[in-house]
Amino acid sequence: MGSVVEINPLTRVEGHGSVKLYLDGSRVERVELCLTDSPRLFESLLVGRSFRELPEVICRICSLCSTIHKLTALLAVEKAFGVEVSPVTRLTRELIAHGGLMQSHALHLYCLMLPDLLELKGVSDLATAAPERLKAGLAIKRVGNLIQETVGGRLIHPVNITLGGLGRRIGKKELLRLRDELQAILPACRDAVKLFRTPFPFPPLPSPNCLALATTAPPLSGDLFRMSGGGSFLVEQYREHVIESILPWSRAKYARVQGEEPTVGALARLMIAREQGAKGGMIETVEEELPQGDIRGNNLAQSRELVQAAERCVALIDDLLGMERESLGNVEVAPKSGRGSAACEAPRGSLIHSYGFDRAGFCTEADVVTPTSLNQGALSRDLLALARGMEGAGSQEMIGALERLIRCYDPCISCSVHVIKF
Amino acid sequence: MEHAYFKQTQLGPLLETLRLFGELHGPVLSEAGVASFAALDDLGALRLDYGKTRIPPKKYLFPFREELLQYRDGIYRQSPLDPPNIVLFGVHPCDLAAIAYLDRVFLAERPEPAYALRRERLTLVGVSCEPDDFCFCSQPQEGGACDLFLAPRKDGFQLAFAGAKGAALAEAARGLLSEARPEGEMSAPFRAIPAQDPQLRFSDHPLWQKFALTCVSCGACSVCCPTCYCFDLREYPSLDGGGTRLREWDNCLFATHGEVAGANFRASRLDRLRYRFLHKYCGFSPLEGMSSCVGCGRCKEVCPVDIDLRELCGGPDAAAAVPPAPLRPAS
Amino acid sequence: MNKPRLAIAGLTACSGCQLTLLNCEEELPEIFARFHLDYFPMAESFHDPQATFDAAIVEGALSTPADLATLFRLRNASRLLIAFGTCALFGGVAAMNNKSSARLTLLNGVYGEASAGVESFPPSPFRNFVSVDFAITGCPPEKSDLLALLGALLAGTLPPTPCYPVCTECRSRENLCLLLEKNELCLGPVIQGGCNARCPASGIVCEGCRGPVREANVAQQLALLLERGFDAKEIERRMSRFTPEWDYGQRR
Amino acid sequence: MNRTTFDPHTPFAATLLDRRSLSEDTALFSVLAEPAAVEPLARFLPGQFLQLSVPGAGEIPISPADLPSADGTLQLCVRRVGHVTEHLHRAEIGCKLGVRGPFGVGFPVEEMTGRPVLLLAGGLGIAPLRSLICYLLRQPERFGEITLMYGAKQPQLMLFREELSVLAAQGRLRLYLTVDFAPQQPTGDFSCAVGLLPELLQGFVFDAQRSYVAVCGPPPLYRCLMDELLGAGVAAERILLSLERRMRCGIGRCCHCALGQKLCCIDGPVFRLSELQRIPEAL
Ligand SMILES: Cc1cc2nc3c(=O)[nH]c(=O)nc-3n(C[C@H](O)[C@H](O)[C@H](O)COP(=O)(O)OP(=O)(O)OC[C@H]3O[C@@H](n4cnc5c(N)ncnc54)[C@H](O)[C@@H]3O)c2cc1C
Ligand code: SF4
Ligand code: SF4
Ligand code: SF4
Repeated sequence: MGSVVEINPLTRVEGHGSVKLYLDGSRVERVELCLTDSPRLFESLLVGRSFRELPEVICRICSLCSTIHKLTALLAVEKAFGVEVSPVTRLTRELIAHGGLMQSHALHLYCLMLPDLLELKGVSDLATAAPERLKAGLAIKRVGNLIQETVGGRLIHPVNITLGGLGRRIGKKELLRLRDELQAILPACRDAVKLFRTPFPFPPLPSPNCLALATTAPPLSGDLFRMSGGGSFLVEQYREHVIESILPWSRAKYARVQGEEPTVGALARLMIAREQGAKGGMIETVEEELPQGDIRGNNLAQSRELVQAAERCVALIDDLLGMERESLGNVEVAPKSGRGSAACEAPRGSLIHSYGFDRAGFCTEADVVTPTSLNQGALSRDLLALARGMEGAGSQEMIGALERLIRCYDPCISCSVHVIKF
Repeated sequence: MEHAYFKQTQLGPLLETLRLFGELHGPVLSEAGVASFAALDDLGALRLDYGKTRIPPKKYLFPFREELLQYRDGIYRQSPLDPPNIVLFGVHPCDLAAIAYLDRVFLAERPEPAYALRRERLTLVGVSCEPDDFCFCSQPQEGGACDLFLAPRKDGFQLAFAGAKGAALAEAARGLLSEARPEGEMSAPFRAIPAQDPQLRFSDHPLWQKFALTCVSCGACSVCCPTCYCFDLREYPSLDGGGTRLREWDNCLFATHGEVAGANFRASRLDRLRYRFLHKYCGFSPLEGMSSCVGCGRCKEVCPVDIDLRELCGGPDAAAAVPPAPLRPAS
Repeated sequence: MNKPRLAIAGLTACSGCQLTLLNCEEELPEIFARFHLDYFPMAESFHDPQATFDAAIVEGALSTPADLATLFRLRNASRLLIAFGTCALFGGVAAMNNKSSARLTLLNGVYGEASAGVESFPPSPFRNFVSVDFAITGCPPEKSDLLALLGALLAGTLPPTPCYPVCTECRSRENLCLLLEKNELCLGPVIQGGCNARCPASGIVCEGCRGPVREANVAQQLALLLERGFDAKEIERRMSRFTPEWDYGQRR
Repeated sequence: MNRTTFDPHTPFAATLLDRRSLSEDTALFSVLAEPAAVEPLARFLPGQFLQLSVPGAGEIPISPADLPSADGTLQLCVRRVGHVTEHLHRAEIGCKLGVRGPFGVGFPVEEMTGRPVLLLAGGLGIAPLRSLICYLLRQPERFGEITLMYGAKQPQLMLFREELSVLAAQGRLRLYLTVDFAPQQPTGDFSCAVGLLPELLQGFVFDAQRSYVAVCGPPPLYRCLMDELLGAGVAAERILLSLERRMRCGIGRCCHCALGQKLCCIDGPVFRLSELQRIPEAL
């Protein structure tokens, strides 16, 4: 007898989604992951808008990643028009990108994930069950946000980072304050690595095909993608390598890269870095803890990235303080017809923006490939593997495990449902 | 009133001396290029040729937004307030006159404790100025309430001081000063819009309709006016069961200004402009018959649609000489 | 003190309003202690479908039958319905082309042939369908506005909502006026303040994320911008970014 | 150093003692102010107002409906119309409130000594006039005849009617009641005229040359009544009106309550018609 177990809505993830598990007796036949956020059709909305408006509109795709969306859009537009920004701008942008990463990872780890580790139903129970841990996590998140607000002028949907430069330069006092705050939370970031070390006791999961920018953190943006196993391609040529299709049950597109279902995000960044020969504390901890290297290591990788980001921010601030005498150097952006593609490492993984413009700078086509649509295939695959590995378990137990697996991926559904066809 | 003279080269040392009396603030250019009064951490930032600041010195006495009261368990208390001593350097005569006006409002009967405390800790150093295109107080003058007043002279400044605070400042700076007899006008006539006939608010001047149609109610005119002081009080409960009552600058050109439950006593923009005219140029009880316009011209300068209520009563040309105001102590 | 029961949910939106709650890092422990977050899928698992609430704080515009069903359910289950953010209040970015393009065209642009299966209508604000008891504006909303609401809910009231335009706070911060002094297309005069003029304080024009201020003199703002040489189409595009429903003739 | 202790903005603490419903949306609140407030409250003159704070909601001006008692108990008759009043109506007995005041100019009771007094109340306007009635009745020998004409929309909305009828029956007050609408069914044993206050006034014979007239009610009422009163020969100086404006501070600073160049909070809320005739926007 066939039956269906449904998890609806998915909770403690950003956006709306559900999972359907099709069973035949106790045998798991298939798993459907539905990402069901209402479509907002950004790609269509952008067509006909001026290049100036584009980054301001597209950042509204998603609040958690608004900073990196805005940055990627700025880079894509600037690439289309051949604009090079000043060093002050570049460093300031990188600073806010790391701030965004810290706030996003801290939110995911401490508010959405930690309740799983402690068998709680949500963040509000943490306030009574583990108040100190919650506070430590919120302190990290607060500093990430402080960076975003100080540098971006607004907590979400930053305004101060603009085409060709910055609205205003971040003052010395503000930078010093950020540095103090960052240094104060570094110990908490290091504790996070211990806290999120233990993987869920799941049956073995498939090994991921990792995908990340070759120049991962820092500076969170780059021109070349690498895949585990040695594959690589240029961001500009992503269309030849990233093939998207629509699944009848989901509003997010499902992407294959070079024929594989890629995994992107903190873990992928780490693995790619390792393959490129990187060494150091971060790589080793993860190898030690997660010999099999499956997605359960993602949270650990995220917590390592918290440390890395905080340290990098301090370095960036020192660099910026050293450039106090240099001018802001905003660059005029003049439109011309053409196309620009850019990629960044968003907190959840590789993000690609690509826009075409007419001569006056009006957008003729827009394409956004988000980490969650890149991850969708791998996530479905892992869900099926996990469900099969747990065949015979009670449905509550199964649901619990599947939800946890989904949270390992830290999906961001709002972004994912707004990808364009071309 | 006493007079003295000091050399241009002594300006720096004089400013350093003033620091002994509190945080030194003065006109500077912000990063965006806006003249404003701010802390003079670095004396090099001082811009004595500043024209006028965007926001007048009223911000030191009556901040845009402040917490007035707190309540806990239903009992209201004054919010703690301990403003620093501030020496505000380089205030122009029109702004000094405006402070004198605000003093009348807030320090008269039932003095306002927050204002009084800030006022007490504020030392004012005036400086005479060159009028720009927007001001119409055409004669620089001293006056209003200030402790020291400077007037540029050949190679230096003539300095006048008044009151106990002024005397103490002069005493502290004695080594920098030399005796001087008043030279030139230290108290020229002050020109501002004189009190107007309240009936003018109902005049059939065509500008009334034009203004009512074009004012965008942005509020800039009154935010930037050195004598506008309407305020709103609002109460915000907090998460811990207590709460606060805030005071914030209000503006007579907003629809809510005359609104009561179920009605509005100044429902149209025209009504509200009339109110503004009446308040600015005719005065409300107990300052009835007194114009509060000190002629700084900020309202006209910041208005996006170039509204200048003064045109209703003959324009800046109507500005009349006000008898010389003697320098008087600050409080 | 009794603990109010809250529902926090999102419709067609970016989750930014809900994130604003989670961004109150310093106040969160206090909030968790004083409210029951009985329905908050973004951060809480397990909820009771029969639950009723003292307040439902809902972000997003309405653009699908599922959105409508959620909103109706929360409206019925909650004593107060709070429209949270510009999308809920005015339609927001998802609605910006409501006046200029048909929904189907937009859908086709994204999903191609598959768009036939997507049920979607032009994103609309709550007030087109249900009564709203209170609103917090902003894209994103201000933390302080949310905290004021939560404080007031605990006290059994709703917070006061001042209505002055962005310019008022902008002037009070002594910013350079981008409209008058740099001739940039700033919407400050007609946009609801309360953000402390964040954007002009960074040297960036107000893009209007908080929607129209009460009694905006829209016609005059339009005249002013035209006079300053901006193109009518550009003005309209900019003004409709968060609010498609401007009455360009309004002077009031 | 800190702010001075006396702050005209800081309310005295007060406790809500009792709430008695008078009509669907109006109730009489007994409020006990803290001992420190007794002395300022003792200076209260009918017609003056207090600023009443409801913690968490805000502050509103209210004219007490009776003279403050010696221990500082206040009678406040408040209609539920919005934010603050709603919260007050829902407040629990025993909860804390705040009061400041008394503020403003009340009725010129000295000047009214020895004169007949005609009181005209429309709707909730009875509240401030009731404190004047209480004042007058405490020293009946000091004033001439006291007449109250009170109009309400419907009989159910007529506040204090038993109490007023008792006073009338005792001969301490001449009482005329009128309602705008006749009820379908008479409510209880209560009967009164049907019609508007100005109509009632038309047939009324009184000593217009000597009387003081105190009027309180909704703004449209004033316009009709003024013509009647002036026509009857009452001098504008002796026609006293209590006006309502938006008030924030109550002490002449926030400037919301201006009528012409006068401020309702410090020059009023009781004005002479002769003053108001010079202010086009007043009535
Ligand atoms: C001299 C005088 C005497 C009066 N005497 C009486 C009387 O005896 N009995 C009586 O019933 N009425 C009396 N009134 C009228 C009474 O003051 C109003 O009915 C009352 O102010 C309505 O307040 P509300 O908040 O309930 O109404 P709303 O319409 O909700 O609000 C009225 C005002 O309060 C503001 N407000 C809303 N929320 C807040 C907040 N959180 N904090 C601060 N302000 C807020 C609003 O902006 C609005 O301006 C008198 C008025 C005056 C001027
Ligand atoms: S500055 Fe001009 S447009 Fe703005 S409120 Fe004042 S008069 Fe109106
Ligand atoms: S910059 Fe914009 S918001 Fe600021 S005053 Fe000018 S028009 Fe208003
Ligand atoms: S200045 Fe304008 S765009 Fe910026 S936050 Fe405020 S309302 Fe939004």
